Amino acid sequence: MKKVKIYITLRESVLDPQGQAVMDSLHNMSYEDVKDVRIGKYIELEMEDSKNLTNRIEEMCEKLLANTVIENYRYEIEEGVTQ
Amino acid sequence: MKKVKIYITLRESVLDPQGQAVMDSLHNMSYEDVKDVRIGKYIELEMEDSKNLTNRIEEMCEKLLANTVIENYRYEIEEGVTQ
Amino acid sequence: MPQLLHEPTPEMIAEEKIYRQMGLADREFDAIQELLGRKPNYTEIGLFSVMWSEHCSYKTSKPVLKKFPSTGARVLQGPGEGAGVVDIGDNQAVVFKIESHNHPSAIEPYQGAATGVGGIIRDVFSMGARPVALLNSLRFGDLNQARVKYLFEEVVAGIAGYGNCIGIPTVGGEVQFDECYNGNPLVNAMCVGLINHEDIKVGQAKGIGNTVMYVGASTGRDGIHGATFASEELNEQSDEKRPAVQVGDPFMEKLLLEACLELIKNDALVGIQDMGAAGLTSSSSEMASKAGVGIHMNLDLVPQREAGMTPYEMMLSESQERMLIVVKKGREEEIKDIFAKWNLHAVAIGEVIEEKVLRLEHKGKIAAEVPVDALAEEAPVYHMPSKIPDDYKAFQKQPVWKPNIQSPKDVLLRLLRQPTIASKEWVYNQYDYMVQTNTVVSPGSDAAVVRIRGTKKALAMTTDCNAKYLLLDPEMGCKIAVAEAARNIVCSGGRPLAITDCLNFGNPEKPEVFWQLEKAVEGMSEACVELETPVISGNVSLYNETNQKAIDPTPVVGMVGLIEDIKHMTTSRFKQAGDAIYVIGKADASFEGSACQLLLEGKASGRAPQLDLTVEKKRQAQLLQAIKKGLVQSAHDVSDGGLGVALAESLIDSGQGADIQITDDINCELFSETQSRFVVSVSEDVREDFEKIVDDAVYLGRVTDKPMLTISGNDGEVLKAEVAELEEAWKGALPCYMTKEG
Amino acid sequence: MKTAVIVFPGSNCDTDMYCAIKEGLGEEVEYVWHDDSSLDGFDAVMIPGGFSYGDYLRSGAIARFSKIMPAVIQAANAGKPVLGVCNGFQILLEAGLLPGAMLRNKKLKFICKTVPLAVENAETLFTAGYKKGDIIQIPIAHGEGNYYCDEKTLEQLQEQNRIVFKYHGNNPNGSIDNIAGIINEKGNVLGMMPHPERAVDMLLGSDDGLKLFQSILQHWRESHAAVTT
Ligand SMILES: Nc1ncnc2c1ncn2[C@@H]1O[C@H](COP(=O)(O)OP(=O)(O)O)[C@@H](O)[C@H]1O
Ligand SMILES: [Mg+2]
Repeated sequence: MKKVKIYITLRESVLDPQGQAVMDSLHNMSYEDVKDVRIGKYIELEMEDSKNLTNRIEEMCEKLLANTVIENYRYEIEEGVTQ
Repeated sequence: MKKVKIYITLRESVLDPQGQAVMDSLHNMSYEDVKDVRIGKYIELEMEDSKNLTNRIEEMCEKLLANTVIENYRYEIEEGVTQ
Repeated sequence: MPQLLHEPTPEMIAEEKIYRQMGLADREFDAIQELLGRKPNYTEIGLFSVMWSEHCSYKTSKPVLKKFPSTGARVLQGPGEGAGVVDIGDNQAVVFKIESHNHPSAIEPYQGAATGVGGIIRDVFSMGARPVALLNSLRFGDLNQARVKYLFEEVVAGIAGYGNCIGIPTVGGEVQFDECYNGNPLVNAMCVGLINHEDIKVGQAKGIGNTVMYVGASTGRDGIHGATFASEELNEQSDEKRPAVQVGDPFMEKLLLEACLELIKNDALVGIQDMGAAGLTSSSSEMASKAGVGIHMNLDLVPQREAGMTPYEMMLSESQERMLIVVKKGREEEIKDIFAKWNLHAVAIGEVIEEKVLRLEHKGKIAAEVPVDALAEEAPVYHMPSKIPDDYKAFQKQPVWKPNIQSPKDVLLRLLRQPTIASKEWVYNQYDYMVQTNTVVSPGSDAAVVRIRGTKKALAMTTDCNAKYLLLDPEMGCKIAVAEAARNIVCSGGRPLAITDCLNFGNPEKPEVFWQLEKAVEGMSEACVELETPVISGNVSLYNETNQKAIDPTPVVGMVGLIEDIKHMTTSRFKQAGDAIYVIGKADASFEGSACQLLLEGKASGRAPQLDLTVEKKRQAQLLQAIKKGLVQSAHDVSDGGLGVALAESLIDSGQGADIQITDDINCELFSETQSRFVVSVSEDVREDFEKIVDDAVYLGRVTDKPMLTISGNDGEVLKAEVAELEEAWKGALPCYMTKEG
Repeated sequence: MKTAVIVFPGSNCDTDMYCAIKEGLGEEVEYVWHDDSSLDGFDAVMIPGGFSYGDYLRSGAIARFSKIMPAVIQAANAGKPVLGVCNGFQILLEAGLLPGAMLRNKKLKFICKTVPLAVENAETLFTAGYKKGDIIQIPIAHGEGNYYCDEKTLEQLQEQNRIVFKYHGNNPNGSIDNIAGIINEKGNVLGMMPHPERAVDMLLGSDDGLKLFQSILQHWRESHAAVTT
């Protein structure tokens, strides 16, 4: 078993209204030292190991998990719990 | 400047409807080797460095960024771009 | 003119024909040189490229659009402003417009649809009106395809995401499916607003010396070249243009909406226009051109989201949720205070000047200087060649087609399962159609009805278009689209007031496509004159093609009607056992382009159903009269699928059944799409009164308390179905497609 | 009775709530801006639905830090009726005035439709006008209405009879124990996902929500009479 950690972030030039609203709120709460906020997704998969694991992960990201029109993704593979 | 990476995940005991739906779709797309999917948030902050940085980060997480009734958080601090 | 680092020089632009990449033709570039008396720099050519795109200039459709009847006793504002305005009495007016967001939705369906909704809302509140309802008209390809499902799912989510958040109810619309939209979905959004006469605002930059202010979200590099992009065909390279995707922020727009509605009460406001397609460029040059003045702007003052933006980028950005306003000099602080209350910035970025130019200052230098009329008024106009398509000639000669139907029940059930006919609950249950608590007829009847608080009045609204009829005969098909919209309004108890239209067509450079456009507009104009519903606003979306193949011509009609007294409001469901059921108008064999033909033959062919506008008008007037006299329990127009489908729709959710006798040709009566027909139920005691008013009413049978539809012909029973069975077919279809993986 | 309707940036059912009280109930009502810090002089507080602060991050998460919230908490502590509907319920959860949290709807889609609710507790100041077991028709309109709490909290809610409304028949969002609305221990803070303010006029399809507002008024009259006599 593998644990796959996937990070999905908005492309740099794409507006992040959510991050903006959170930053405004943090400023109001007097965390003015926060200069930028970007909010993305963090996905954890439990997967069976296989030879073409990285291929499969990338495929899943491209097809379903990330919206590559506006998002980027990266991932890490770790040993998972054996079941 | 520091770059703070915050990972917010649903607590183990909390059902994750979104993760469930994504897993169902993956299975339908014949990624049956995926055994579990959990979806969380990934937040990146640009912050000014300060002595009590970790305190401030934990405060922000507890108060606003995570809802500890249902979510856990962890974070990493990296060197950010100096402006 | 100075030139920025890395940008091509005016000479390079001319020699290397760089303007071509921006969608300008050689002769257009020559015309620009002539207008300026010199070679344009990069920023300037950018301004022209967006302003002279089809999307902003209507350069090929303008000559055709002139034919529309756009005036009338009630019309307070016709086409040309953010939205049209129609008087509804008591010093109130209704404001509405429809707009397409087809191309952005094909690339990024969620954001494309969301920003389409955001844009049309701004058009309405920039007139000073409070938006009270949203509608939409959607077309997708074959729902068996995974990509089509994805587009459908995401477009609906995008519309919901924006409309629900901003708190304007999405009360109606239509969704149809056909292979011709496989690679090119249509996403048309309509917004309806209410206004008091004295609050009507226009986009004009009057008063030399007045201040130009920028309000709303800051500017990023979003959607640069969105307007030219919307004027090109989709092809493999469209993916390359991905950075052009704009992201909507409905929360920001909600703040902007409330702030602007406060702003319009302030007499310091001179003009207001939303920054839609071609953003800062079109808003500034159009406001100046309309007022016969110029505008000087200092681009350093434009709020920017990203570092190092060039004048070119700022002027062409299509960042959402922004407005340009002109205010009286010296009153800027008041304006800033209004926006500050809503956590928004209002920034003075320029002034109105006498010289009729758009002058842009950047980092102490003049980055561009262009006559405003050259950008707005003097854009080229093309009279495209038109040619009758061979298909059309063949269709006209085709003999009448009649289906051979063994089991009417089987055909009816299959029709009810067609995604185009099936219940759209799956769609509209994702829309908050109740917020503002004025929606008195929710989605699912003919037209939606929104009451006007504090009065007895209500507004009925609908969007309609059956593109298959237009494929067979664009002129007839477009008349039918207007007539059908009007039928929906009348069935709800309203009098049609006016329409807005969205002309979705293929590439107009193809003479056959241009012919479709011309004929459709002729048909629409004729119907609008006859039914007294002027065209008060609209939008054109051309180049809807994938891999050279055009969509069926799809001129969507958005219509608003006035219900003078809410007690006249009528819905399509049968109400009470014992009521008499009538159909207004007899059927003939009009199966060409019908749902029945599509189902049984797989495609439409032949002569489109014929529409007699005089008959149409008479029947609508009589039905409305009967409704207003309180003689009608339910009314529903006969459209897609014919009388059989209309009966089923009147039964489902009514808790009733119906016993129907048909003495004419059963298949014709049940499945033909003969025009100008209605299914009406009337309580027993007023039948005589009803028949006296409605000439062409044919008695069909009765509403019963057993939830069963039985239809008999001269030789006995021909169809018997439990209402539950009809409901299962009709309501189950879309959820079934959407849970099954493609 | 004088009622406050709190308006956050992004609230969009504020007007509906206002009209329900003004026209439906015929009582005095005022909007209170999120930036204000006092609710003095108000007898009841309504937190309406909508998308406060865009509902970014989590529904209600940002609104909970508005300037007005300490005053809302104060009013709650003082025993004044506080009603949070939809987004208002989410804000009450985030503010800790009610236990638990909201997850996205089980099917992940926004749902708007009128649903049947069962009145589980008709002895609160909000529900005295109903009878236990009444089935009422009230609209829902939300994307994150899947109420969640841990086992212990659920047991507590059940034991203390604090589940006020449950979805009857189909559970539209997957909420635990079919919960549609809960009340605090003291019985003066009610949070519910369905919108009673959208059901105050038969013209809108149902007036089953009116009794909720009437109950609040009735309670106010009684307690007021008790004080003055
Ligand atoms: N995209 C949509 N959004 C909201 N409501 C819709 C949508 N599509 C269809 N509806 C609603 O479903 C009902 C039936 O639509 P339709 O079949 O197009 O009606 P008709 O044939 O009478 O014009 C109408 O009330 C319509 O408003
Ligand atoms: Mg209809």
